[in-house]
Amino acid sequence: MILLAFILFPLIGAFLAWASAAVHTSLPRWVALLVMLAGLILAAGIWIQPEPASIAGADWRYVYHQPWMPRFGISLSLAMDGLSLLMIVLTFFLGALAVLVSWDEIQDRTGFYFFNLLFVLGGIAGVFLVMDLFLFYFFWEVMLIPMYFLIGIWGHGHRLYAALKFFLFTQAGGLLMLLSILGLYFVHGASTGVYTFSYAELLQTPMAQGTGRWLMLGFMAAFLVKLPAFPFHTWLPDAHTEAPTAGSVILAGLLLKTGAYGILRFVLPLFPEASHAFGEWFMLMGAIGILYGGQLAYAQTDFKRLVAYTSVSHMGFVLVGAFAFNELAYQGVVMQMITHGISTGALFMIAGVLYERLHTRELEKMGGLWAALPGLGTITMVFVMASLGLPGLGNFIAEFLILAGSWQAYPWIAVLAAIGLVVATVYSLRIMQKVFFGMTLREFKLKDMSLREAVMLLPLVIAIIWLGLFPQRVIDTAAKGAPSVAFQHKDK
Amino acid sequence: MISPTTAGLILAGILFTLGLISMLIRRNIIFMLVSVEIMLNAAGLAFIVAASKWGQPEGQVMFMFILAMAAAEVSVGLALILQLYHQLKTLDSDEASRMRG
Amino acid sequence: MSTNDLLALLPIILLCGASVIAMLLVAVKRNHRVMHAFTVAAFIIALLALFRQPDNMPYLIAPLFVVDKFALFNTGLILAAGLSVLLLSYNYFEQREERKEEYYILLLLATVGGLVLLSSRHFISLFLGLETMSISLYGLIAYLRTRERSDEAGIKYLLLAALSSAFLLFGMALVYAEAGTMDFVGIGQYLKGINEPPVAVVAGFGLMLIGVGFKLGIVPFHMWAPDIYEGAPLPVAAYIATVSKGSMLVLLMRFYRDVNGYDYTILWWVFAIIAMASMFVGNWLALMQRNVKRLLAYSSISHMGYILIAFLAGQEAGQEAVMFYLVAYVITSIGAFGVLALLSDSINDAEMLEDFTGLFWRQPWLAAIFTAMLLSLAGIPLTAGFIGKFYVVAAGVSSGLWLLLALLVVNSVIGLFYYIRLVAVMFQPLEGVPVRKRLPFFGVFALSALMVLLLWLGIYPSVLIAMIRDMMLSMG
Amino acid sequence: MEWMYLVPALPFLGALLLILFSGKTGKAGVIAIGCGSIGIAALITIIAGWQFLQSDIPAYDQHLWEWLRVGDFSIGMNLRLDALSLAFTFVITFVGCLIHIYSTGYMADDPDFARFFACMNLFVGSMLMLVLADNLLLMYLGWEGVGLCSYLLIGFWYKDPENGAAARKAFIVTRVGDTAMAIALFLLVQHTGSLQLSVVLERVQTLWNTGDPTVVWIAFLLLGGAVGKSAQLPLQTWLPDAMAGPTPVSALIHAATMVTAGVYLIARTNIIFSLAPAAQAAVAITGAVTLLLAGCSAWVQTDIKRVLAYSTISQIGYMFLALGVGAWSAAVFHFVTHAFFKALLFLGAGAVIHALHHEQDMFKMGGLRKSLPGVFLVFLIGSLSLAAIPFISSGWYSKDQIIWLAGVTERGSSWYAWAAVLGAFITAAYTTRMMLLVFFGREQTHVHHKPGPEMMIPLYILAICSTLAGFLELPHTLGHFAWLSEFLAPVLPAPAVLHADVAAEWGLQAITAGLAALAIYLSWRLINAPFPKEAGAFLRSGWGFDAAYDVLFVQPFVRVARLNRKDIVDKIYTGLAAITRTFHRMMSSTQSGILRWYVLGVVMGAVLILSVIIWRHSL
Repeated sequence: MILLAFILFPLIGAFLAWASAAVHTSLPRWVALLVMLAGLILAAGIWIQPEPASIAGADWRYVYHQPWMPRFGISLSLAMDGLSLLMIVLTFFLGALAVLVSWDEIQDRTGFYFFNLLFVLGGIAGVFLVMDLFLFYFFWEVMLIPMYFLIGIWGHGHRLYAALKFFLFTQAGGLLMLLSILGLYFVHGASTGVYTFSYAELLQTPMAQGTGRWLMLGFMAAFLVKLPAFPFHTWLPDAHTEAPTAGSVILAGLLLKTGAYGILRFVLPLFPEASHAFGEWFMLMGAIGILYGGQLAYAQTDFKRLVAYTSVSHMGFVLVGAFAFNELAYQGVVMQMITHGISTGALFMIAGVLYERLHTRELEKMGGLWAALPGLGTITMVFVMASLGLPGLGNFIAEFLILAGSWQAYPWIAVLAAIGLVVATVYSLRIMQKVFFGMTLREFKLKDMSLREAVMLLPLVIAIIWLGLFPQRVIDTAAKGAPSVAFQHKDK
Repeated sequence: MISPTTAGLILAGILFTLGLISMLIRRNIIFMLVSVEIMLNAAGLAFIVAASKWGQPEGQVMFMFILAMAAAEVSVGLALILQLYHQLKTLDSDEASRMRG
Repeated sequence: MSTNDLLALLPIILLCGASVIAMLLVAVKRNHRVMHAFTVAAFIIALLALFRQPDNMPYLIAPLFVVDKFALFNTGLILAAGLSVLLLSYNYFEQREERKEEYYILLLLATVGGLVLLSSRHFISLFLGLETMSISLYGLIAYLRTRERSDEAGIKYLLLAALSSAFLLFGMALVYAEAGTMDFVGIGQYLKGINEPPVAVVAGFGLMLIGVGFKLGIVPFHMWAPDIYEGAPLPVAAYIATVSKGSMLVLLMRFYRDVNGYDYTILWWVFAIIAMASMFVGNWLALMQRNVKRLLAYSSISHMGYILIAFLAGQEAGQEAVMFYLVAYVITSIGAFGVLALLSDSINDAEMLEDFTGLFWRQPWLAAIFTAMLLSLAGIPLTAGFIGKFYVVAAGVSSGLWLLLALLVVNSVIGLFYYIRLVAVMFQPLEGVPVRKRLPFFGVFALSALMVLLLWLGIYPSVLIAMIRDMMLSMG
Repeated sequence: MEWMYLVPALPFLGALLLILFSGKTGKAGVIAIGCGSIGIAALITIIAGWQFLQSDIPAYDQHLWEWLRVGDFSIGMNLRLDALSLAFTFVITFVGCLIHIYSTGYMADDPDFARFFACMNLFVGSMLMLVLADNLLLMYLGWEGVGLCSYLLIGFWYKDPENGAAARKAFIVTRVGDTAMAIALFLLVQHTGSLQLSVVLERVQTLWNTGDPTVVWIAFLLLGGAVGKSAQLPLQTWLPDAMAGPTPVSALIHAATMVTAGVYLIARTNIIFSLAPAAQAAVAITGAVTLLLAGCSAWVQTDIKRVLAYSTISQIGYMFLALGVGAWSAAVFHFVTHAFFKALLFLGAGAVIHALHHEQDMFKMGGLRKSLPGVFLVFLIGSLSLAAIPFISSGWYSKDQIIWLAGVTERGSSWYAWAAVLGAFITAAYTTRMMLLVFFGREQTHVHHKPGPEMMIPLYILAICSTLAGFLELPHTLGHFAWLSEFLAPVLPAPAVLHADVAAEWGLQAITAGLAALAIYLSWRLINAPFPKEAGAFLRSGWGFDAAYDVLFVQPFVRVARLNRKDIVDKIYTGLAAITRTFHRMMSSTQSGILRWYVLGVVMGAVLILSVIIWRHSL
């Protein structure tokens, strides 16, 4: 029941927010903020309290089950383990911040805006909780429409193009996944006689090698697009760049994570054989993504676009780690999902803050801002360092674990990925240089961070440092949710 | 030596094809209407032939219906053509192509 | 004819009677409101009549009709569709034509034709139903005499429909010549009797397919669709898109099952090719289309393609999928056309993309409904269209039509493009203060009902699914 | 000793406070926090060191908290105080403290006073983490941390893009080395399943026997990290540019402490290197070559700080040479003395530059021995050490030990020794040149204000230290006294000397001294002698490494970036879209609206279907 709350809070809140706009235009944001905080407190509460005895053999902390479409064996079944718990916490944490981000940025049609914002978050929460493949696809698609509106209505210049591109890419991947889900459904039904979409049931589906591989590729199609992995990443720069700040934060911080989550939760456990078979190729794909994304990030002159490409590069690590099949890498991936969410989200917020002051995202038009904005500069420095993987910050833990793990699987790929660290240094430092250091083009008279901006940025700073110095809490939580297959060292 | 049924069907087929061709080559709407009628009657003929083969009444019944339907069609059609002529001042079907793309 | 026979055919008989009375009403006094009310009443009564049915299903009325759950369900569907079209029509015609009354008579007659098709099991009844519907459609399409596009559409439809029915008839004749019987089951038995069907029969089927395909508006018999949709009054367009296509599809299913057409790989392939062609051609044509009416026409072509995939999947899953998709499609199409109808003013219809700019900020509720309809057409969750597409894909996967499904995926992505583009237009911020125009109660009510239905089916389809299943199982 | 965690903690705390209250606290507050934290840290170090010397434990471990544990792989936030780390910690805190005090004068009129001290504290903290870490991952943390601070401080005057470029160069070049080091860590994790130094070093011996390829790889990769940080070939290019930072920074980071991190790393992991002869030889050769090349470059510089920078590279080359021949403690010894006299030289140079209003070109100086006698005195002491003048300079004791051991240890060779001797000659030469140009000859730029006490006192202290530090170790020729090596013995094994021959050592020392004297004489005579231009330019540019790297790595990357700014991959998708649109155009042309055309469509369909059916049927 408590799990249902995580999905219903945002959804109901969405309608409340919309309705409340009729009363007063500034009411929706309060509604949204309250909803998000409530969810955050609930999630944090679950996290803090000691782990309950695992339910039904598996390591589920909570489960909820309710039949929905018996004809297809579809049921509204939710479950939460360490992994999903972490993701839920992240969702509501970033969600609350996203609301704060939009506080002043969004002035028109606030009601509908926050409706969409909360709806996306509800969909994401659903994706992280559902244990029924049909339902998973359902939420997977539900996220898209409101996200489309967020980008398409409140975005910048080429918003329609970006939103459409985002939508088409994800939809294409999603439909392929749908084919695979159904394929799995019928394969399972044919072999066992039980037609169901239940994750637990489908786990032990006996299937021919070829079938398994094709189905796995279908799933991967969706997740690779969402991740996004090279060469399916081209929707991301446009979407991230054109979206309003909150949109970028949610895209980078949460939507991309659904792809990673999908790989960990579904692809690896459902198709161990296929995952092992293709593992090396996906890792290679990830490594290429790391380098390619880095190169493009360096080439950009638009702040948000640059950060967008860094996401491509960072999510490459996820792909590398997910298919390394050992606990180090797995923990690294979980860590990367969280830390990337925080650090990139923060960078987008910073971009937003700068945009509110300078009304440009062009790096060439910035420079020498440190004199004007030392506070913001310091915070930016923290996250720039995080994105280049400076020890002591969360991202380092993630990248170290992933690389150490993947080294044991395929050293040469790990080396490629490690080169990514150098590239990361190159483009990350470029941000600092272009924005805060160097010549001041015109003497900016800007006020440093306002209280609201400090309130939305400092938690992120604290979080990233906390993750860098005390990651153990997260690692312990995630350990239970780890798919056992993720630990099988491949016998070479 | 082909059976009378087959022969009849072939005749119907020829009629049908003639109607079809004339419908393709005629631009005057009225003539197109006429050629459709020919095709319908060809179909009717085919029914008659079939019915006579089996010695059943259904074929003839069907033919009746076809005639009735053809009549109705012609009446409605002519009315419409009249309307169209008022607007286009021509019966050239190719002129009636204001909706495209 | 026994009372049971009459009971079984009650809906048809009622509508026939209604049409006669309607003529008399017109003769007595022209009054749009009365006329409308009367027709609505007639439809409602016909719907109610569905519940007074003989118990021994399927009920055979030799040789022309059979009334079974399948027929009943679709009768209900068609009547409901007709009813909602009616509700949308009143305002539309009120502000246009001076002689509105005959419209209702024609609508009644067309519906009668459709109902006949649904329960016909014989070439003759098939032909009768088809022609009754077509001929009244000529009138309906060309109803707005003052608009030249209207009668251009009418004449086009007339000639092409006649052409197609000529093909259909010739095909029937060929089959009859070989089989010696005109009722479906008989033909089926005849085909069972002989191991290899003679070329004439298969060719006959092929020719009949042309007639059917024309009504369904599938490639390559689709070309009329956009022009007719554009030229016809909006309610009529909705009617063609749903009632005529729906009844024809039902007939096709019944016929195909009775003659167990799934045994003929040739026909299967013909249908498969047609399905692929319809999907692609429909979507490609719609891609950059700026006229919403035409866009909907093209999209309906591609949707027929999707339905055909389910149809080809065969088995019970396939049949169920077709039925469910049909229901979803009917709701969605009427909804979409309905929105257009409500937005149209007395001079011209709201059909160009520009007419929808910033609609969401002018008419939020209408825009929301239209968005829901479009998303349903695109197959996005929370709408019936999603479940429908899911059902189709499921059917396809279960019988392993991977190629067709792959194409379906490609096409739904293409389709998404133009649906979303339309949505985007509606949400464009518009400059200046929006001018709100009053909306007729009935229309809004009907549309809202449709949307509720759409969402309900999208979120909790189990009821409908169960119904369809039970119906299909009863057919065996 | 239980307060040990405060040693790194205090500087971090100071840095944190300075960042949080940047600008709120006045200059006095900044000084109090900045110097205070370091000072206390230094005190604690001395106390801890004293206790450590009293107790006879080999090492004192302090467990703070568990950093991360995945499965059976676990890393703790643990500090380890042993002889080696104590030596480094002492130097870092002590010299660091002095330099902080000096900076209060040097940076007095800089608007970003607070930021400067924040970064300096951050640096000291990270450096202490580096040396106190008991596991390689924590060391890596410090390792990267100092890199960050070096970046921040080189680019401290951010307004000038030049400085920014230099800072980025420093960070990126060292990052290349760090990546190699990281890979070494992965290898260790894979094979030893741990990164805790004690565990690793102990397992390494059981895992591999000498010369095993894996361990050689590890050693080489570690070396990669070391050369990056310590600015040895081939990654030395960043250090000269790093002089863009304020002079105290150069003194602390780029002379005394950070750049010797590589030395520390190799000394720490000496067991691994002694298992990998090839790698150790590489270390020695790197050192030898570097000290020669850098020496030559130093010889022709015009900027006083660049002279010192190149000389630093060259001196660290000596340390590497020592490590390479297994003379671990000798390397550390040279590190200590070098820390003192090079810091002294830099600060002295800083005083000069400060006095001459940020003039760094030596040819614009001259005759300063009268105007700045104090500075001249300390600078002279420093130079004597650098030039390794026998008996009276600490530099001589440490460097001579290296030269001697380079020849006689089992891993050593006479080539190394001769290279070192030659290096000594060059060193003496460029030191003298620098002295002459700066302090002798006629005055060219007027001194506009003399350094205050807060700058001079640290100089004096350092001067004393850089004289006395030499007596920690006396060569065999002077009644062999080896306090430092014995102190370090538990961590660093004594060099395996093959043929200890006092006579030979005398001879070598004589030669070295003679060459030094000769160098001084020559440079004094030839100070104004013309020098071949191209050669000069070539050497001045550091043997053209920068140009080479620019062509090999930088340009290609930048070119690719410029070419592929708009993500070519995207072309695939836009292409697909274009194709679809073409189909749309083709299709919509069929919808001509002409009736007969539609009829034709139907007919075509009919023909198609029929022909298909009949064809298939006839088969």
